[in-house]
Amino acid sequence: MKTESVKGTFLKKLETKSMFKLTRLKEFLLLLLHYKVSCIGLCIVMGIIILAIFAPIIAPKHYAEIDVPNKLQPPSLAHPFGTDALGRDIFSRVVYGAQIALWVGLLVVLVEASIGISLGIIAGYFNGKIDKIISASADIVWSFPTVVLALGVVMVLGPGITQVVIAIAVTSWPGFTRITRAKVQSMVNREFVLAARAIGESDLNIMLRYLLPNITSTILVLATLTLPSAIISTTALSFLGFGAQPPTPDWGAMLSEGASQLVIAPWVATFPGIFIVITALGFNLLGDGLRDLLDPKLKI
Amino acid sequence: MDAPLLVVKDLKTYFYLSKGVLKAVDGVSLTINKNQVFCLVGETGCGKSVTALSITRLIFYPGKIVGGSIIYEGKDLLKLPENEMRKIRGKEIAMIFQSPMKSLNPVFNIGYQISEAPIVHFNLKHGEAWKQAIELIGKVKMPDPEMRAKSYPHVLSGGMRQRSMIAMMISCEPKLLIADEPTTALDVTVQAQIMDLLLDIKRRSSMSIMLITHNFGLVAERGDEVAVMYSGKVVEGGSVKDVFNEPLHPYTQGLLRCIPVGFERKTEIDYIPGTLSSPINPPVGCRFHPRCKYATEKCIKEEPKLMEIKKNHIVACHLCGG
Amino acid sequence: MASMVKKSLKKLESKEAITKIQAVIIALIIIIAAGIGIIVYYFVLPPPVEYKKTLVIAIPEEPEGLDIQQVSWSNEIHDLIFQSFMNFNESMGMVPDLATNVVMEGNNITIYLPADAKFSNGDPITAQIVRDSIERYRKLSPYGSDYDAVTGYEIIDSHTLKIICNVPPVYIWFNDIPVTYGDVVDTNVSSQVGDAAFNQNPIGPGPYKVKEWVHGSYVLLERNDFYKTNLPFVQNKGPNPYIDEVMIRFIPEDLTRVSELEAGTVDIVRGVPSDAVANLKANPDVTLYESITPGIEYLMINVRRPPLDDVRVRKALIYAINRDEIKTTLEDTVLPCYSYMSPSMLAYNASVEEHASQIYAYSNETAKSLLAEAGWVDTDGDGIVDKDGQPLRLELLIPNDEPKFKKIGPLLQAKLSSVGIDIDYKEFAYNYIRAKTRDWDFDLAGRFYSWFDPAGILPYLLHSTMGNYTYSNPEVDSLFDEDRSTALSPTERTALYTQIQNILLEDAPWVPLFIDVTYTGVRKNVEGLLVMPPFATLFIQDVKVKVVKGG
Amino acid sequence: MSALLRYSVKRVLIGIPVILFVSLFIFLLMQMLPGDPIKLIAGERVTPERIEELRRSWGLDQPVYIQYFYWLSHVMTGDFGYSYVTRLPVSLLIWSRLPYTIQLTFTALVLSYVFGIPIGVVAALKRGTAVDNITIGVATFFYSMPTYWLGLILMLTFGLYLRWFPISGSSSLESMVLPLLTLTLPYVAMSARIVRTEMLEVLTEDYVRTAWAKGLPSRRVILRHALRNALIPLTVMFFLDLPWIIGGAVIVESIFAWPGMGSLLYKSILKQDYPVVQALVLVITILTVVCNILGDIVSAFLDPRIRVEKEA
Repeated sequence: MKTESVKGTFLKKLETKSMFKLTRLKEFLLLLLHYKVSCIGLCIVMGIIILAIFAPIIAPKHYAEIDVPNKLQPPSLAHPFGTDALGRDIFSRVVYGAQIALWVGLLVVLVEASIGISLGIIAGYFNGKIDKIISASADIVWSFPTVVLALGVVMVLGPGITQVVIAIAVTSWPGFTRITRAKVQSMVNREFVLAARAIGESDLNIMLRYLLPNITSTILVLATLTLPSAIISTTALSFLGFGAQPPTPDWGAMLSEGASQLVIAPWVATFPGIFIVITALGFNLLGDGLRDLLDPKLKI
Repeated sequence: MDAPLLVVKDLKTYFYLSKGVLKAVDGVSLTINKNQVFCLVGETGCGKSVTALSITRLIFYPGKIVGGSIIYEGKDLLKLPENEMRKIRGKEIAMIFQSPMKSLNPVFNIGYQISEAPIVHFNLKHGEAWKQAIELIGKVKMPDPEMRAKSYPHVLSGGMRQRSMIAMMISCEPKLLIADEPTTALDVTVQAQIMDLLLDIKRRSSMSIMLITHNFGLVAERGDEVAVMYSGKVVEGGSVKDVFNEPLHPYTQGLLRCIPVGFERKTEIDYIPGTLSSPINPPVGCRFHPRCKYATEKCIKEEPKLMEIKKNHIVACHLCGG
Repeated sequence: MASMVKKSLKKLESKEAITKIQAVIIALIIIIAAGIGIIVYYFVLPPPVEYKKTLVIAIPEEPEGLDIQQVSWSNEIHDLIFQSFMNFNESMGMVPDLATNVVMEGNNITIYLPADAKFSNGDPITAQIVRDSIERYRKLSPYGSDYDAVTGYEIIDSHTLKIICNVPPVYIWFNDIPVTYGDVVDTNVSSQVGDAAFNQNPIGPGPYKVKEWVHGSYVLLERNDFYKTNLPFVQNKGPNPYIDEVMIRFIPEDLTRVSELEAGTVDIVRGVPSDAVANLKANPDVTLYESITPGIEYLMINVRRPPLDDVRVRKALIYAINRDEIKTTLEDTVLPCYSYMSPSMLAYNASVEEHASQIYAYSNETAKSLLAEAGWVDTDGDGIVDKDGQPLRLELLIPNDEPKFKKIGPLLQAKLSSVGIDIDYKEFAYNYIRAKTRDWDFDLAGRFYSWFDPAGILPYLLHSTMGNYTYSNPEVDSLFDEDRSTALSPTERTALYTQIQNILLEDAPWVPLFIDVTYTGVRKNVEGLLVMPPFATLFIQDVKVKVVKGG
Repeated sequence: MSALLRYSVKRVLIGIPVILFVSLFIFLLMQMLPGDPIKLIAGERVTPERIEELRRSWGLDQPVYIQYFYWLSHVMTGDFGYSYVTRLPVSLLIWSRLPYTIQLTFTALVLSYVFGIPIGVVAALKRGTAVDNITIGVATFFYSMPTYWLGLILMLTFGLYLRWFPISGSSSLESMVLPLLTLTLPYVAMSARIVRTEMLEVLTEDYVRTAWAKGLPSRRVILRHALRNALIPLTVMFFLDLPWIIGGAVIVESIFAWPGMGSLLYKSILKQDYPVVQALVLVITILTVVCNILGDIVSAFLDPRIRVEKEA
């Protein structure tokens, strides 16, 4: 008999939980759609994700297929975006580039967030010396021009995508730290934290189960808003020649290759440039929408 | 009785939110006479504060005043252009708010904030305005006005801040002072001092006060006229004596019963069942009917009108009006 | 007013001096005459010619310093501040420039200076100063070892210096006398102001002297009125009256530099990128000067690191590269190259290139068969050859600050992968790759050299002791030593380097790729400019820049 | 004010170890870079012996810590040593480029706030209307535009085709217009977005409603009451972003051939020119510490609540 009731309650709990989550999701989408601007952002982001996932299918050619005889062809039916100096099809390279851009963007944000947030929570929770050290180092790293510091890191670790991810994450984690620290500081002396301390929760426990869940909405907004700048920084590094190694179709590298042909073959650089801007714009608009929805007071 | 100071007729103020249109104030009518303490009571969220803010036209995005009229000295305030309204706001009709902690600008000292209104309305020189501010600080019984004028809001206590708010708002001798729950955030002893102060100022400068509160004790003690609001509408109004002695509207009766009186030993405190209906899609007919014991078919279908049953005692309920 | 006119007309009529028709004809003649005058003045007669006072040259990179004895690479600025004893004419023959004559006999070189030779600050150029300058060069310059063979000096008279060496100074004759690095500097000034200050404002005998150096932006040079030259191919032997100042601007971005030329805000542009060549050729306002670089661009192989120590594998690499595809990719702005020297070098033998291009013609099959012969076969069908279980994986280093190399990088990778080699592609700055090759820490590295005298460059790359790279072959070493120590005639030198190249073709230490052709863009209104081999040096002694209205 | 003085002195004292630590860190990072400067710089026609000679003459064969203390002791006397690449005194290189960095990047930062604040305020006031959506939409567009792409486009259209402004170089004032535009546009967009959020938050505060209730004219309420409070976090942000001016414009400086410090830092790292990199890093660190203190002092000056906290 006991198993029956336990199952029953479990089912009931599951049902209410999913029902509750469902309505929240429905409400969330409804609200998001209300904000027309962020809705455009959502569509763009969805488009880029689909492009990235189905790249092998959408792209007519493999991104590294060299065909020197018909190099620098203007956009035509065979090559919707034309071909570059080595005769590679720019449309396929841009489509595969979406994979690189999203993948790198996501990785950078993940690494950045994990460093930044953990330091932010620690700094916010333990005031005093630890906070001073973390904030001081955050300010120093923040004031460094990302490109230059990233360059130093890339030179030590060598060029390549993973090195670029580390380079950018190492140089721009203070963005997360500063905001998380402010949020945590505002929450630390709120009643529910004091109560948790009162019943003897360990510091780690408080940080993970009390503080972290309360800033997830901020983190989500922060992540969506830092992803575009991560993408732009990776493409900037590739533009300087330190990012993705050929033949990987990184938008920044394509842009820098096409830059010198901007007069004779503008399409080589224009299409990757357009896609960088659209992707960044999409994430920014979506991020703005999320911020107005989840955490209007967030200043980024 | 000479002409009323302010007459509000069928005032409607809606908030256009993403979830839908919130009808905070849906057809409120009331009249305030000179040199009178007019009380506006009701549960939180019934639209009392929005009514007050509508009178001084301090409704911002996403709210909007959509209908009705506010006649003040023969002029309809809702029709006035902004710069005309600005001359009235603060000079003729002033307002103080509930949270003294946040209502003062943290970056200016008290003296400056008090002297600002006279400078703008009577274009006094700074020196004069500063002297007048110090005088006012004394008038609201704050010790050592000279030093207080230079201090900043965050160093003052709640009571002191509310006093500086009052000093600020009476600096231009307004004809009507709207006090939106002035004492709710303060503890009891300070509450009494603030109310004495307000009434003392009213008596000396023949100013009338519109007191917004959910504290019936205050209304009984200090109020002349009272109006009871429920879910954006006035359901009963009249002199405090009449309404408190013979409450006509079931909601008012319920409210009065909730007040624990004297030493009567009661096993259980009365309460009105149910909660305030959602203002976005209010029930048809009388809005109180879901919680009203005497609700009849008519109450559910038809919305009752405000009628003057007795002299200077109006009510909006089918039971009374028949 | 009307009455007056009527009255005068009546008077005219009464006088019948001239009939109405005659008056009209006279008026017409006057108008036509005036019209012709205007047309002639404005259109037919050449407008009074005005000349710009400042010549603006745009170059890609800022020099390390201005003192030729402290830099590791020289550019246009050093050519204008300093003046070498001798110089090269069209056909690479040596002609006198600062010196009236320089003679090499036995183990010494004698430099004859003109009596009135002066530095740009008026100090006389004497034999003592030339000696002190050479000693300073040996101490400061990275190339100080050029003068290792010098044992002593003899000052014959105030304007004649004999340099005594322990070996026929062939090396100095080719690599210092006719080259900016060997130029004389005013050692009196350098010892007074110190090397760092001298590096910013050096004193030399050249046609222009330093007026201002805005770091990162430009160097402004002003005319040196003491300048005098004995160059035969230059009309104006003294200072150029038309050009008072020369501004040399540093514009790193190719597109910006070419746009400045097209916009006319810059008169001469160096380092025109391959993409812009076609465009500029079609541009009516610009002429393009081509010049073949005295050197080749190649992949250096680490011959000491297996599997590259097997000559068959190295040869397979050479066969795998399609040099015609490289040429088309780079818009025909390069020459395919199969051997180890460039046509614009001394002791060049065209037949070696001819022979090499036949035996090493592009053929994917030969490359694969050579790999198979060396034991590299694709057993597991993953497209990569392997040998006793190990895949053939090579690291390819490509310089990302050499535009042409960076462009064909992926092409090389594709070609090498097509024969079954797994290429680990990495891009670095050129200096950094060169440092890695010096440490022998590489497999294949994109490299290039640029020097007109083979004796002045190839030993540093291929000689086992003089160079510090992986290749070493005693026979090649002895041939290099022979050239450095004996005064060979031009034909003997050519034969010697032909023999060296034949050995190299067999040993295959490098994969020769292409010979770079550099382009210099010059506005049409710049007249009298000379661009001389081997480094496309600019001679502006006779230059005049016409001011073009609305240009 | 003496309290503020005491406070800033305390902050400076904390700053010094930070500066030392960062300079040591960068020094070690430089040492970790593979390859060494001599081999990098020495040209083609150099024998191995010559390379050793040069290394000795530049004192590079000394152990690392001696090199660091040697460098540190010189820095104290203001001598930043000599660049490996150009053999010129590093202080000269920095001083000659400082005016151009101030002229371009500093102005860009100031302009971005000068334009960003009004745009942000207007967007906040007209929240929800077309004006708000358009301004913030355009701002987000420029915020999403990578600087190098924007630079190339501006250079081609206004420099080459329309010839309104000089394409590159630093000779005249007009030549500053295009690089300034490339730097300022994305930055104005960013500050406008932040000002808008700041203002939205302040406009909902109760003391702004009090100001309205006092019948003050809207201009006075918005500028004197609302904006005055919104400025506090903005000034702190301005000072935190100030050190960015040193190396922030690396790409713009290379596209427009502008002799700023960004391109010097970028080139020096590429060429592993340790003395220049260390000197610039030191300048950036000192500027950061100073700007942090300035930021605190100015925010204390603006906001009495913080001033009291500092005095306590």
